[in-house]
Order: sequence, then structure tokens, then C-alpha cells
Amino acid sequence: MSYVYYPGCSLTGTARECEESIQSVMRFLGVKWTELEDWNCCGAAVATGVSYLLSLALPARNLALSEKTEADLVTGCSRCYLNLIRAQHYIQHNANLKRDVNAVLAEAGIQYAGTARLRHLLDVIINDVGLDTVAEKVTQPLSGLQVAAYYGCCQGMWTYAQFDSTEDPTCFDRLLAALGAEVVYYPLKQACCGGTLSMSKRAVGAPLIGDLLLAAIAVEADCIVTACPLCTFNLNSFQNEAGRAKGTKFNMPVLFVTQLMGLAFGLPPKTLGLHRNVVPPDPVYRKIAAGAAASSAEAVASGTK
Amino acid sequence: MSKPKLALYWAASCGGCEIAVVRLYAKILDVAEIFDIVLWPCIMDFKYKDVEALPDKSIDLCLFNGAIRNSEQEYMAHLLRAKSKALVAFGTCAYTGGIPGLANVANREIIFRRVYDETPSTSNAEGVRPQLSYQVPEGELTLPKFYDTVRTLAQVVPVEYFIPGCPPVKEQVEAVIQAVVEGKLPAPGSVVGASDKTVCDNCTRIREEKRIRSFYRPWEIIPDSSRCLLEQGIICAGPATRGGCGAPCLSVNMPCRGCYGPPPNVTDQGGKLLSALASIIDSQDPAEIERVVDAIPDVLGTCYLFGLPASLLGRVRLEGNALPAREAVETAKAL
Amino acid sequence: MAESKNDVRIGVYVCHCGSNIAGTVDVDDLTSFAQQQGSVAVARNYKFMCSEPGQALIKKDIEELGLNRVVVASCSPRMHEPTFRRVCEDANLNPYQLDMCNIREQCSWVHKSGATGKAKALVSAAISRAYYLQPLERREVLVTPAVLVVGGGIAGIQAALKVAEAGHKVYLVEREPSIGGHMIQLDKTFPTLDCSACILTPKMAAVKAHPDIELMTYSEVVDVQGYVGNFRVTIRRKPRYVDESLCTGCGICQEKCPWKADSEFDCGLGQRKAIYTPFPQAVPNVPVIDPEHCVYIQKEGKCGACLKFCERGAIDFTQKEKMVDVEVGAIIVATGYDLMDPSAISRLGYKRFPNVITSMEFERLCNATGPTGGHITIDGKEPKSVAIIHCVGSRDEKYHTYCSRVCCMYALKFAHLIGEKIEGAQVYQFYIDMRCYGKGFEEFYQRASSEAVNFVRGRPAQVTDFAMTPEEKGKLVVVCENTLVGRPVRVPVDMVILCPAMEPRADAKEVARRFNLSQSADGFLLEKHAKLDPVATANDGVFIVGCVQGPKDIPDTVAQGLAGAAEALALIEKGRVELEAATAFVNEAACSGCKICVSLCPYSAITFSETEKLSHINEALCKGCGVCVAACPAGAIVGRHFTDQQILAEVAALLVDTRPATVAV
Amino acid sequence: MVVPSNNWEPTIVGFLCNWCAYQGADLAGTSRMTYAPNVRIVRVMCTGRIDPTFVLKAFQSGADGVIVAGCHPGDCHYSEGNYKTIRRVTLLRKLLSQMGIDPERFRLEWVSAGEGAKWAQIADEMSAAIKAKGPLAWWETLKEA
Repeated sequence: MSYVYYPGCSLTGTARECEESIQSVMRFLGVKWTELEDWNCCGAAVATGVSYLLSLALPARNLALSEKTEADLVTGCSRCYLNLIRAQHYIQHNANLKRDVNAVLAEAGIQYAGTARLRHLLDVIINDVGLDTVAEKVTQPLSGLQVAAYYGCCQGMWTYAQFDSTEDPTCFDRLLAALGAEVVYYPLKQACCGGTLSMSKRAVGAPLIGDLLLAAIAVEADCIVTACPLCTFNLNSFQNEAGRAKGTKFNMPVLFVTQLMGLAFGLPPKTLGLHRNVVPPDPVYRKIAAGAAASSAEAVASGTK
Repeated sequence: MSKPKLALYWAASCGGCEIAVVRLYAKILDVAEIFDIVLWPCIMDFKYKDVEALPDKSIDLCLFNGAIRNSEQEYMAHLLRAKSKALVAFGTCAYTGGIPGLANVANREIIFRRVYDETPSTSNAEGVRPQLSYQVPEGELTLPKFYDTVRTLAQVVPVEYFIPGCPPVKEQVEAVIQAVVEGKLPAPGSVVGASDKTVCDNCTRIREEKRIRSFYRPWEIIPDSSRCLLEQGIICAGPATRGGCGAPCLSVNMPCRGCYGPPPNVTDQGGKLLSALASIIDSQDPAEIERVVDAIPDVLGTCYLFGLPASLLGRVRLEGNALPAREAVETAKAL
Repeated sequence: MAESKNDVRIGVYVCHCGSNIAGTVDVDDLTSFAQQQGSVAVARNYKFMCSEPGQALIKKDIEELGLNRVVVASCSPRMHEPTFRRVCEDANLNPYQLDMCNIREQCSWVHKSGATGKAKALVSAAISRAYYLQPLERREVLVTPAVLVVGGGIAGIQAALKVAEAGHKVYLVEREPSIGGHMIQLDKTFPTLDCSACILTPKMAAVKAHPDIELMTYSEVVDVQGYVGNFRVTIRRKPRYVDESLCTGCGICQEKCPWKADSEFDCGLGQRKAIYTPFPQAVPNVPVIDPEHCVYIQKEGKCGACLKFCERGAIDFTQKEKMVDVEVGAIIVATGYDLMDPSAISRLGYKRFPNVITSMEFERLCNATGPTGGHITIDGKEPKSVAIIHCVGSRDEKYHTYCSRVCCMYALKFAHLIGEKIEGAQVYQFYIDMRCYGKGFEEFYQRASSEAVNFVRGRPAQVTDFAMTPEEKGKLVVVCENTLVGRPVRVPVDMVILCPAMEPRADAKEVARRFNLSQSADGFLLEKHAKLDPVATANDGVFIVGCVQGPKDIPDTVAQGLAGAAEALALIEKGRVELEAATAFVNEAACSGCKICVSLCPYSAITFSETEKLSHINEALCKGCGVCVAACPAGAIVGRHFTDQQILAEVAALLVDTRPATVAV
Repeated sequence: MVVPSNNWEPTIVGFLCNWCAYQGADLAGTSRMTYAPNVRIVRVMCTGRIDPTFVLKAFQSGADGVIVAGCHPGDCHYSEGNYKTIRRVTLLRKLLSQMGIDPERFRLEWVSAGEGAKWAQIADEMSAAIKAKGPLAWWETLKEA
């Protein structure tokens, strides 16, 4: 299986910690990929506001670039994935649209055939690498760590539909379980984090973030694990605003999925960008250490050591 | 009384029909015994003028094999018509056009270009082409005119009987000869030396159910020699072909190609074969059907291998002197 | 052709249709054109051919000029072919010797110029076809005066009773141990709120009591052979292990049986014994033993309590599955619907939260004969607030795009019943649109709205037990956007009732195949015509009634049951049924048994005789579509009234004006 | 080839099924729509009855175009006749293009009993398209050059 990797803007900017952890973990898992050459912004949430055609042409260009490589196009950003698959879907189902988009791309001397194979990071980890392999590679089991698996909403409609269930995705739970973590029932796993509203309309965004954090506390999670850079950013950066909105103070570690995987693989936190997390994940470290101690003590007790 | 007069003529055909007569072996002597052979260029030296000299309707039986593709054959068709009581289209070429009839996908110019210029073995720098007449010191040399379209004998002159087959099988020829001798020929216009059923009637293979998911060419698979070839995806013209041959091809694991022509109640053999083949494609999804159909590279050649001139459309329509554009076929797919 | 050219005598009749045709087509020119065609004995035109004098004109010519073919150039054959066929018949000319030429709908009405030219082409084509027309005989077969009704729900019950009342034999086949269907599970029925069981049980009893109804419960139709008027049906009778003739329905066996299982009838909310009748008023009131849970059957011979206690000795473990053949003239399929399992939509929490239930479960909870004796409680707790979620799986592209038609109304009914049974209970209706289209529905809606009901317009996103506020603690929270105010709402409740879609039966496909019917896109069985032929099907003599055709409420279902009975009665009362005359037949002299036709017939009318190596067409089953005729590579199958000869002649003549006269085709 | 006079009109043979397309054509009439008179209709009970031979016959007899119209897939009165039609038409198209007959001269359309307007539009479209193509005049093809 050959891959070409599309980081997208956020991962190379505000979500660098995610990017770093993705790179280290995938390298550790032995997944080889090259970065998509000359990739461009997927249009994020704003291109649609400018022009419908643009909002399709931007991702279409990246798809077209990947077609040349004939490799699977992998992205770890849910928004990028959403825009790419959305473009792919609409273009494939509308010949006129395909014509128009290709007319735009022609300016850049490139054409989108519709053969690109788009993959989500989770899809690659779970279905290509495989949960068994992941479990085998665990050197630092997360036993005793209670994690809330937060799937996020914008991936709901499209992403999980590709390799899991739209109604009730479970891939994330299965992955975290493979790491030895204790996945708690997280009622808001598909609720919205406010997306860009946390910046543009904080009054709307903050309470939503608050709800997610409250829910995590209510189910006694040690941390929230996300699969989306923007969710990670929101849940990390706006805990104070959320606290104010809910009349409380939050200090809930929020980790990107590959960050937690890295810890389970015993990779140094720095290589996972954990030092960049706005909310320091120290409680998580402690819990993991404790878990490790407990298990070794147990081992001693049972005299197997 | 004098012996009945027999004439055999060889027009546009491979000569296999002549062999079919020779394959009567010992019986050929009876033929020679029974008949007074007045024309058989393949075997003995006859001159056209001898035939021309004969009074009209003086030949009792004329076995005319081969299609009509040039002016000489047309002349002889008319001549023998005039001289014969019973003119018989002998063999598939005379009956439905046969393999020479496949030339109707092209025309004189295209064929000449191919034959006199293009074939790898040709070296004809001067671009010499056959001339209808050519002056040499000794006098004028002439050649018959090569037509654009191959026609069946019946398309040129009225014909009493048709004996299909490429070539007609020995037993059937014997039977016909016998019938002639005993004066037991059926009403003029009928096909003799064949059955009123189809090749399937002679085929002993086991038939189960006809649902085709993909067609194969004979070399692509090793068919089960006990089961119907069509059911195994190998196109067999047997169901749309008049029987009487005894299905020799099927007995050697090869499909019928349809040389005995259309069954009695069929207007256009190719059209019927096409309809039958399409009907048993086991899919309702246009894309899937398209895929299955694409496994038949040459529909025309498959449906009209032996009968293009006798078919409803008779020949291919050409724009100028080019074969039908490939893209036409492509667009057909696209639609 | 039997006749030689000169004794074919064709009469051509051109209709003016007032000015409808004559206004655009030069009818005189057309008539003289027709007159010049070969074999045409006479050509006339008249103001209205379909009028009495017009018909008389044709009749007179047939008799006096000895016409043996008639061509009428007028309106569409779909309009007046029957009329002119009758004219021919009256004049002792076979009605199939008539050919209609459509020069109105497809000529004079649609063309400004060129109409006359086209009319000529059409007429010459009709004449050429007429030349080859053959007399056909209309065949009739006798109808077996008995009806099979499949499914013992209200639709089947209603149909069976009506047919039996008319004095005809009815076989009523029901898969379950008792008839009654879904309706007998319901509590009250909207909008009148009368008790479902109270109105249905008398009918069930009537079925049992009726001498002309042979009731076969715990049985299934496994095979259907034959054709309209003459079906031969094979029915599998599953072993009951109780002798119906001996059992008195005293119930002692059920009392004594120590083994329990979840009650299907109570949607698993209650339990029943291993030997059981689904419910007290079951018809027949004879229990069945469920082999799954009967220890006597599972552990050879252990237990046997029922054996011991049954005084009549009706228990019979030696019973085996039986196959029964019946012959009927008509079949009424009333196999009903399945209720969708909403656990597929996991965000609504069904099966995750015990107090999220389906509408049918609620019916049982509400019902006096139900597991809670009619008290609306879950684990003994009575809900003070209830959310009713509409359109669960209906009007939803992910599941079923159609509307299930009854949910709005029973949701209102639920609200009313809850209000009646639980003092001060709050009920929330989460709806997309309120569809109250039936008689008395709107009034019921008004009434229910005036009671303690809150309407929230929107499709809930989630039902969760996660409390965000103290008052949500320990409750189910329905998360939804109230689309009328454009705000998300969180409604804490004690109980959530889902209104799942009515689905085609899980085995609808097999049923369709067994009765040779087709399914519409939504999976329900397909009627012949959505408006004008609602219970007939493409398979003559087989009718579909009730929810097997699509979601319906009780009144509509009953009406269809009666419609099915009327159709069946019309068939068997007449006693004879006319079969398609323009069928296909195999010319055996030409058939070489290639078998290409066999798999093509949509009516399985073609059978193959391995002994004769020939195909045969059962002309009673043949509908004359001609698919086999076109396919037969030997030209051995002839399609009556649309023979190759007729059509090829028609085509050639249709184009006669397009090619030089010298060109023969 | 015959040179079309500028007032030349193409002739198209339409094979219509009795239950959908033919009724659709009738509806176009009862709704008094006006369309080109070039299409001449042959009624068959089902498009499944249409033997490719009929189409070949039409072209041989002088048709400039042929159209086959029946019930929409899934709506066939005989439940699946039109699917067989798709199969035959697909294969026949390949043959016709090999025969040198432009695929546009042979069309398959689905017209329901309710689609009178669609029928009128198809008739107009096809007449115009074939008028642009010029005559097929098959007998010319068979004339000896």
C-alpha cells in the first residue's frame, strides 16, 4: 500500500502538535509516505462563502495532484478530509460540475479524472496497519487511564461513513482499547465543539465546549481524545471561556489521537508535540505511570518477575 | 433416351464445393454414369462456347457454386440460367454469399488498395492495377469487371433450388442426386439437402439453462465437451442455423458458425442470432450488459459470417472509400 | 396464409371524427389512396365511424361485399378497438381480422402539415398488416369456485368473511398460531378510540365459526402453480404438537407448563409458556408448543407436564410437518407489514435505555390484557413525562423515504391515553409535519392538541441519559432543534416512545416470487394501477390487500380487504375467465429445443419437455408480451396477432413512399 | 448517395410498446401538442417483442432513423420485457455502427403513459437531428457503383 500525505494548513500551523505526533507515530508504525507535492489549502470553512466552484476546485486540485502519484491520499485533518471527499462526491455525480472544475484546473495545467483514492488517517491506522499490530506495538499500556473518545461532528456525516457507522461510530473506541486504555461511555462523542464559531461567535462556541468538558468530567474521564485538529484546538484553548460560560473552572487534558498512541508506544512526549498542548497533559502522565507501577507490583506479587 | 445433362460451375468460392462433389468417391462414377456432364471446368476442359451453343433449357441440372462478385460470374449465371431446367445454388456462397460475401464490408477500391498496395508481401511500386482491357502485341487482353458488392446467385438470376453448406455435406449431396434421379425434387424455390430444424437438432450436447454472464472466444476457455457451448459462453450460431449438416463442428468442440444459413421461418439469420444472444445475457444493469456485449469484438462478423449478402442490409454502408470509422463503433458504445 | 391473394377482401374505413381528423387530413384523398391498394375491396369515409350508422355501414359491407379484413382509420385502438371488434363479431367476422389505424391521436391532432401524407403511410401499413391477420379464438377456462386468503390480519379476515358470506369456499392461511395480525395487539384505535380487540375479536370468532372458511393457522404457503381461475397451492402446516380436534382450550397445559419464554405478542415485555396461545382471545383457541423452549422436545422426554395434565390427551408430540394441497380460482395476499427495528438508529437509544420503547410496545403497555395490565409503567415506574418521536425511519433517506401514514394519528392517540391514565403527565410530540388527512382525523388532532400535549417541530438528533442540568438528572434527554423557533432544545423525560416505520415484510421478496408479483421501489408489493386498479396485480387472479401493498390505517386496510373480496368474487361468480387470445405458441416442427426461450418468460409459461426436446407454452399463463417470439432463433415461436410476417409487412408498407417504386424490399 | 433537396424530410419508424410509449404518444395527441410528422409508429405489445430484424427491415425499407420506445425500467407491463430490450438494443447498436449506420439514427427511449410532452419532444429532436444528418436511403447503398 503506497500513500501520499496531505497535511493541510492547520496541521502545519495551529495544530503542529497533532502533525508532529502523526509523523512520529506513523513512522513508528512503519507506514511510509511522502508529502503531496505542491499541495494547496482545501478551502477550509471559508471558501464556500466565496464561491461554490472555488470550494470544489481547491480540494479538486489536491485530488488531481494525488492522482498523478497513483497512491492513496491520506489526511489527518477532518475539515480537509470533509472538503476533499465532498468535492470528490459532487464532481463524480455531476458531469457539468466536473467540466467546470476541470476548466478551472486547466488554468493550472491540471485535470481531475476522479480516480483519486482518499483515506482518513484513522482508516489507515485501523484498517491498513490494523488494531492487532497497534496492540502488539504497545510498550506502555494505558491501563487504568480513563479516556473519553470524542469523535466530533463534522466527521460524522462523511468520514466514518467510509469505514465505520455514521449513526454510531465505534472505530475510535476500538483503537483506544487496543492501547489498553479504559474507554468510558462518552454521551457527547458526536456533539459539536463549535468549530470556527469558538473564534467568530464565542458566545455560541464557549458553551458547546463547556458541555463537552462537563460531560467528560461527569463520566470521570482523565482526558479527552480527539481525531480532529480543530476540536483539539477548541477544547484546549478555550477552557477558560467555557468555564466562565458554565460557571466553573476546567483543567481537562485534551490529546489528539496520535499523541495518546505515541505515549502508549513509549515515544518521548516531545516528539509527540505534547509540550505544545495548552492544557498540560501531566495528569495523563501520572495516571499512566501509576498504571504501570500497579501492574508491575501486581507482577511482583504474583511472583512472575 | 439420352442421359440427363449435368453442369457444374465454380464462381466466387473456395472450391470446397467442388471437393464436396468429388468426395462422393465411388458414387461419382454413378454420377458420371447417370448424367451426361456438359460443363465442369474444375475437372475437365470445357469451353464457354460449347455451353453457349447448347439450346436453352437443355441442361437438366446445374450445380452452381460460388457467389457473384465479377462480370464473368454474372455472365455465366445468366448463361447457365438460360440453358438449365433446374439451376441450383450449390453451397453457401451461391446460397447466401458465404465467406466471399464478407467482402461487402468493403468495396472494390478498398479491396484493391489492400491487395495491390498494402499487403506486406506486395511490391508494386508502379501501383499497377488490373485493367478491364489491355493491349499487347498479340491483341487485346480483357479481365472481368470486379464489382463493389458480392451478390448471391438468386440476387442475380432466378434459382430453382438451394443446397446450403460450406461445403454441403456428402450425405446431403448424395440424397439430392438421388432425388434428381428419381425425379423426386420438391417444389421450385425450396432449400434441399438440409433439414427444417436447426443445428441444435443434430447437436447431442446437454442443455441446461441459458443465462450468460460473459461471452468467451473458443480459445479463451476449455469448454466442457458434453455441455452446450452457448451455455458456457461460447457464441454458437447453431440455434439460428438450419440443420442437416449433422453438427460436425460441435462434435469437435467448436461452435457452429452458421454456414447452413437461416432456418426456414427466419428472415435474417444475423438479426435472429443477435436477438437470441442478447436475450440470454443475465443482467438488467445497462453498464453490466455493455460489459458483457463488449466481449463480442466483431458483431457483424459473428452474426453474418456466411450470409452478409443475403441479409436484409446486404452490405456495409461506406462513406467514400473508407471502412466505417472506428469511432462510430465507439460512439455506439457511448450512447 | 390459408387464403390465396385474390380471396383476401379488405374494407378500409376512414373516419372524419367530425373535424378532428377531417380538419387536418384530406379524408377523400386518403380514401381514394386506400382504394388503390392491393386486396382492398372497398374504401369509404364517414363523419363518425364509431356512431351507430358508421358501425352499420361496416357491418353491411362485411355481409354484402364478403369482406374478410377490416381496417378502420380513426382514433387510437385504445379508444375504439373494442367497439369495432364488436361490429366485426356482429357481422360474423372474427374480431381479430380488424386492424385499427391511429390517424387522430398520433396524426391529425399533433401535426399541422404533412398529416395527410403520414396518414397514407399509416393506412397502407395497416392494410399490409391486415392482409396477414389471422382469425383468433377467444379461449375461456372454468374458475375453481374457491379463494385462498394469505394472512389472517384484519385485511385477510375481512376478505375471507366477505367471500364466505357470498357462499364460496375460503382457505385462510396464517403463519402465526392465531389470526388477528397487528391489529389485535393494539389498544385503542384512532380517531374513535374504540378498543381494537373489542371490534376485532367478534370477526375472528366469525371466521372460526363460518362453515365455508377453512382456517389454517401456524401454516405457510410454500408453492403456487397454475393460473387465473385454476391455482394449485401447496401449504406447509407446522406441527402444533396439540391435536386441534381434541383440544378444548381449557388452558390447563399452559398453567402447568414450567418453561417460559418472552412473549412475541407482548413484544418481549411479558412472558409466555413453552406451550401457549399468543393471547387469551386467540383463534383458534388451541395452543402450540414452541420446540425451542419445550424441554420435552429439547431433552427427549424429560418434563411432559402438559402430557400429564391434559385430560383430553390432546398433546401429541408425534405430530410432523404436513403438506396440504388446495385448488382455488383466486388468491388474496394480505401478508401485512413489519415494524422497523429502531435500534438501527442507535442515537435514539432504543435497546440501550429500557425506557425508550416502540409504539407497539406502548400499545401493549397500555393494553388491559398486556404485561402490565394496562398500567403504563417500566420496571414499575410510571412516567410523568413522555416524548413521542415521529418518523423514526420514515421520511428519512437513510431508511425509508415514504411516510408510514399512521404514526401522526396514533401518536396523538398515545398522548390522549397517557393523559387519561397518568395524572398531570407531560407529553411532547417531536414531529416533522402533522399529517391528519383522514375522516375525523383533523378533529381528533384539534381535540388532542387542546389536551396537555407539547408539539416540538423537529427531528431529534439524540436521546441521551447524560444530564447537563440538575433537572435532567436521572432522565432521558431528547436533543432536538425546534425548527419553528430555530433553537436547539433539550427535553428531559421519563419515557420515550419511538414511532418506527412500517416496512415491507422481511420475506417480501420471497412472497413476491412465490405469487409471481413484483415489488415497487420501496419494497412493498406492486398493484396493477396505483389509482384505478389498486388491489389487482400483474398476475391475473392474484390480489394484494392491506399493508402488503403499502402502509395503511385500519379503515383503508379493511376497505382493501373488501375490494380484494369483490375482485375474487367477480372472478368466481362468473365461473369462467377469458384468456388472452393473442398468445404465443411453439411451432413444434421448427423447434429444436435450444432452450433460449425457457428462462425469458416472466410468467414461467414456457416449459421444456426433455423427452420431446421441445419447448411448450402454457397459453393460459402466456400474456402475449412476445419476448420469447423475438428471442427464438429458429423462428419457431409464433406470436399471435403480432407475427413476424404481419410486422415486417407493416414496416415495409409504412415506408413505401420513401423509396423509388423500382426498389423491392 | 442521394443529394437531399432542401425540402427533404426524414422518415423515422417508431416501435412503441402498447402500455407506456404508445399511450404517451396518444396523450400527446389528446393534449393537442404539435410535433414533427416524421415519426411513423408501429405498435407492439411490449418492446420485448421487437426483434432486431424489425429494425434492420425498417432501415432496409427506407427509414432514415428508427426509435424504440417503451416503459421505464421497472415499469414494464410484463415486468421485465424492457430489460430484454436494453440487452438487444445494446448489441444491435454495435452491429449497426459496423454496418455504417450512424448510432444517432437508432434510439432507445423510455416514455411513460404520462409523458406525452416527452414523446413530442423526442419526435421533434430526432427529426431535427436526422434531417441534419441527411437521408440514409439504403437502396442507394446496394446500387452498384
